[in-house]
Amino acid sequence: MSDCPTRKWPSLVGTGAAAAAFLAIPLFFKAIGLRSGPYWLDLLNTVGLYTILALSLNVILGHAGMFHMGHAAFFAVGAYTTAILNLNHGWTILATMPAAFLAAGLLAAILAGPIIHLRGDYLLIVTIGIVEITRIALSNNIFGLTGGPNGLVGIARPSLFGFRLSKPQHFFYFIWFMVGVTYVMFYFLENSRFGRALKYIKEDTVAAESMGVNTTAYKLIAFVLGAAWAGVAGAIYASRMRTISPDSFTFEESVLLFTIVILGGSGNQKGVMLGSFMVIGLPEIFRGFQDKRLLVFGAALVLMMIFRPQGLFPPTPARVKLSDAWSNKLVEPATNSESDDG
Amino acid sequence: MLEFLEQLTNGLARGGIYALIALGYTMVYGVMKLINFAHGELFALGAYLGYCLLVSSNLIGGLGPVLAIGLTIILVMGLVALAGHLLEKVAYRPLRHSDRLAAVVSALGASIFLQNAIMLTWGAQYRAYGANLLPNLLITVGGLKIPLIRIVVLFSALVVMLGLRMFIHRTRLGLAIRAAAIDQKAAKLMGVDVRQVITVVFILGPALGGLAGLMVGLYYGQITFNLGQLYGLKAFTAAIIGGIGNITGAMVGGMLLGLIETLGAAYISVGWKDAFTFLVLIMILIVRPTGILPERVVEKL
Amino acid sequence: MPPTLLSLHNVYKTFGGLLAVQDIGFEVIRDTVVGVIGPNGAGKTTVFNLITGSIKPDSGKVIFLKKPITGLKPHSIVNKGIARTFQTIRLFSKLTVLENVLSGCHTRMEAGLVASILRLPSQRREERKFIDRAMDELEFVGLESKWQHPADSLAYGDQRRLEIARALASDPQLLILDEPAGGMNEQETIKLGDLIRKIKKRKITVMLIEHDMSFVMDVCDKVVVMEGGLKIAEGSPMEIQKNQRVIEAYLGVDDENGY
Amino acid sequence: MKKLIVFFFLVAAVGLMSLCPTGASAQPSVKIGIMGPMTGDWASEGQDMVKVIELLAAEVNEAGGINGAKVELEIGDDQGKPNTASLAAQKLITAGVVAVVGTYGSSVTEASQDIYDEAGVIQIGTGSTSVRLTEKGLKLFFRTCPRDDEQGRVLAANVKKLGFNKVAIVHDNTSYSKGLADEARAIFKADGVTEVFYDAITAGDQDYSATLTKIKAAAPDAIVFTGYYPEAALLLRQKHDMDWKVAMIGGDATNNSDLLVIAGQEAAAGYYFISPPALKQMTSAAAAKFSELYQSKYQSQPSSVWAVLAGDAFSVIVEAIKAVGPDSEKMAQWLKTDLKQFEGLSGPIAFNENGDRVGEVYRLYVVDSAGQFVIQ
Repeated sequence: MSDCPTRKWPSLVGTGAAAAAFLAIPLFFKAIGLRSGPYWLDLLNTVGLYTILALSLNVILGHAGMFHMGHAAFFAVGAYTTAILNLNHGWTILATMPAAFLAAGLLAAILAGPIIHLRGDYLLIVTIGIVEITRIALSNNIFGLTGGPNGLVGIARPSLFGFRLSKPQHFFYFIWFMVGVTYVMFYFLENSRFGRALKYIKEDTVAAESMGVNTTAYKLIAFVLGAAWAGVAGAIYASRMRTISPDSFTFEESVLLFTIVILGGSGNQKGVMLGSFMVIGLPEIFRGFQDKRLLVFGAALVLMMIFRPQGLFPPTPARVKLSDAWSNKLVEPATNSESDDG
Repeated sequence: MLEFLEQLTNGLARGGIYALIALGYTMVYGVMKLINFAHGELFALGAYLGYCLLVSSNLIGGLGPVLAIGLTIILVMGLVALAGHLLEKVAYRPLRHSDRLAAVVSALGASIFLQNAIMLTWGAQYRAYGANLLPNLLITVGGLKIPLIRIVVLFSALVVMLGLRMFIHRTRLGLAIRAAAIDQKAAKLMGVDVRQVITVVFILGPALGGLAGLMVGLYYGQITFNLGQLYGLKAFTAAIIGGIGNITGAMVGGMLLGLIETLGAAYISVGWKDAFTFLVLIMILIVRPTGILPERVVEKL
Repeated sequence: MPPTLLSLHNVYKTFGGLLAVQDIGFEVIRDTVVGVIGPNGAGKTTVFNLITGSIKPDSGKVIFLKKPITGLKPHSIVNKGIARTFQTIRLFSKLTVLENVLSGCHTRMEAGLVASILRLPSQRREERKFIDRAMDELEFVGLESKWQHPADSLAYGDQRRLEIARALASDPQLLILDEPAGGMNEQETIKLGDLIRKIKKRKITVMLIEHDMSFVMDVCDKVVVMEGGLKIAEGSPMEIQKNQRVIEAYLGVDDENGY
Repeated sequence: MKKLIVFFFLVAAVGLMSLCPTGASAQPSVKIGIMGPMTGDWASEGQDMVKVIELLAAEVNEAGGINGAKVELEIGDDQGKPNTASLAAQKLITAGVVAVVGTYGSSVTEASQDIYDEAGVIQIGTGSTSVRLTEKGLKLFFRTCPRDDEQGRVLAANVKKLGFNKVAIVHDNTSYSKGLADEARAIFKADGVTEVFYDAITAGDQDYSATLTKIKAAAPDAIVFTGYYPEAALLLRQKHDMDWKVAMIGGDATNNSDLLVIAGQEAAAGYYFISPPALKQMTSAAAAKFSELYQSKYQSQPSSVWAVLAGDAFSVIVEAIKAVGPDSEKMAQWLKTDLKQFEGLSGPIAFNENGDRVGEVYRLYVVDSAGQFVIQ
């Protein structure tokens, strides 16, 4: 691992090049005059949105190891916050995003307090309960604000400095910019004191507590943070779809997100991104199967788990850079057999 | 008062069905610590197999009602048990030593697969058992009119559950199941064939689920391919309320859920009743984090 | 600087009606090594769990640095300066050796959520500082070259020493070791004794449970003997070896080791 | 890890290629899209839509196509979910469809309307009865189904005509059902019909005995149920099981022959509902012929009226292309001004300026003791 610093640069260049190539996709579609371009961009936008959601769930499920199958509830709260503020109070979409963040986070903070100590599967069913209660509340037009089963219509599209996002390629850049922000944010988080504390909790809660980690507080903060970020995704979703209704925020939606995180490799952000491509993208590509595509999807999930139970990309050991003093100290007497793993 | 008593019988019949399905979740969970998300689909499969035998092949016409229903019960339970066994072999056995979450996703995948397989086999539209399959009798007890079938459903559920309890507590195999549920490794050391226990559990649970499916078909007369999803979630909730891994807990949880739902609908709000159900679930878990009758787990420090 | 670091006063604890610990009281003097011995089921680990906050006493007091710590959560007790290891190894087995030690640093670090997400300069400085600190602890126990191995790939004795390094990283004034020599061979036990003396030199007080009598007599300055939840003797190793009640208690069980 | 990435890109590449045009076919063709729920909870509706339209398209093609061009169908699966609607819509648009038939659910249609409008594609809703869909001033949107307010009016009028003065209103909290219930509710209030119960049941629940017991205590003259046939049938059956003889009246989503099978003849007898006629009940010669054709091909009847309305949507699209060519602006204009009394399967079809179908389509039915749906 002493060659870590030298290896880091090419990988950074590679990542940059890949990102640039990805961002050039709309231009490429335009250049070759692909008629189905908007469809593919729309699909990529959907994948991007689910990536944001899945990355936020990953903080809770992948990093902290809490079995949370109700993420759609916070997604919904974000979407409805944006819709209500935009429709009833004329807020711009960008202005509603922090509100969506806060609303989803606040709900999570209220709900999580009493349930955060529940063990694995009990937490799972409670979070399912939360998503069901949320959906029923939205359907029953709670506070007279949510429009009941019809949902809310006519939400504005986001404007950036007077430019109104309306076409799939506009949303492509907006959504994938947000994916980038999410990725970097949670990457920093993962490799910090906070992120490590979550890892310890996931590995062994009792030992983590005995090492000085306030496990209850950290679980709570992770839960609230993930939920609040799902609220931001909800704001983006509302402005992209322009109409939202309770059927978009069901238990199945939560299951899908859960699947993405585990399939990708819980805790590994790259894996989670690939997971979104697989879970959201592949069924679209398999549209040729028509009504059999969900059958194929179900079977694929089972097979994937049998052959890669750790997910597509299992969590990798943390990248830690030692100080120069320590690197030099270790290199001098180093035996070669120890420097080639990692 | 009369209305309340009537609602009570409504709730108990409903609860009986939840309890029957919950038993499958709880047995599998007890031994394997796995939520078998596909259990709801096995239940739906039971409903469809019953439809196949009773309606499509018109067994009643050929054999008369008693014999036909008896035969159907046996066939449905047997076939669903077989399906459960295959499911375990294909989707769960390879994952027994992997991360628990992998098994959960595999279970979700199996559930999606089975639900769509049912849709593709029998079609997406509703299937009707028909109302005239069983005679419609009313029993009148002091002004209270109760359909006979409701009582039949409740009692058969109770009989099956008591039978299962006896089996678990009075037989050697039952003892082995309980031992494996407490600690698989220790049970193995004590000479319990854990693999056999798992096989048995994956035969018994689905068989009961299949029976519940058949009962739903006969009781309500109408089935659809996503039946398993709707009932599965409720029954799973019931198992958790009762304390998952505990046979009696599943019975208690199922009955309780049936009552909560019915009384919630009757005296609070029909539209909010499911929200109410989950609210009660959450409150129970806040007070008793492992359900009403928890499995015995010694958390080691 | 008070000479008394930790003291227990009339501590009681029952588990489901069974008295696990009754009326326990003793003092731990700064910069000493205190051994707690006794047959299995004597309540030794329970005493440790009561000190570290994993369980709460039914009555009685635990005083650390003149302040009561009874009923505090384990994480705040670590923060006050008591670190521990476990009877059965409880490392974060899938994480690297260095990450394990960093878990000990957690309580001495300050970076919060926002600083972490934004990777502020202060957060980066702190990371660098504590990575160095963690490496120092690894060097202290002799595991620095294995810093990036997964913890579960280490040999048994190394895992024990890693647990100690992890506890030391939290800057404790009191280090509590639950059967540190358990499962070690003679060679490893000797190295462990050296390590404990080195820890003592760092002005860290040590409490340990051990069944290996010669080890206890070798490293400890003071020994507390428990049986059936009661303290039956307390004193220097020499005194304990001569104590009649202790000899009786130990003759009742196997002399060599408790199991 | 590398292998996986390669695998993923391979799959993506194959997918991409499959959607790219694979060379021009010899014959000119016109593409018409069908957007509907092919999977998911409403899959039977979507699958029936395709069955009906495929039969009709085969007829058109056998007769030489539209002005010599063959009709090609493109299917977009919206899964009955608003989230997937935009993807299904984009897929159809990029496949180059001129017009789209569908979809079933109002909220799903809503999620796709803007996309079609921006792409300049005609959309004809087939089961989306929500009022506001045609109130937005979209020029290219039409529907062959009636609107909820129309149905609400007819429903309320019939309740009054049948002499029910105290009603219990039950819906199932879907967009359609609640819309209809609220529409009727407002008219009841104005007309002096007393409402003794108003609440939502959950579709798929199967057990409504608790709700029925509760309603019974409120003693209404009639239950007005605005949901779908599976729940209507269970309500009828469980009401019968309770030995409670109260009238019940429902909306068009209960016009389904399975209602009888599930509820049983005895329990269903006396049930009223209002609906556009189902295929078998339609009076035109074309409908009778088509019903036979459908029967011989699929050994069944379309299970609801919506699939037939989808067939009509397809037919008017074909007519419009025949008249003015595959130009959406011109077609829309033609449909609004020049299409008069076109003989569809469900009767004469014409559209108003909003794109709504004009003309009375609802009939009041009652289930007789022999299990027949009889027009009153």
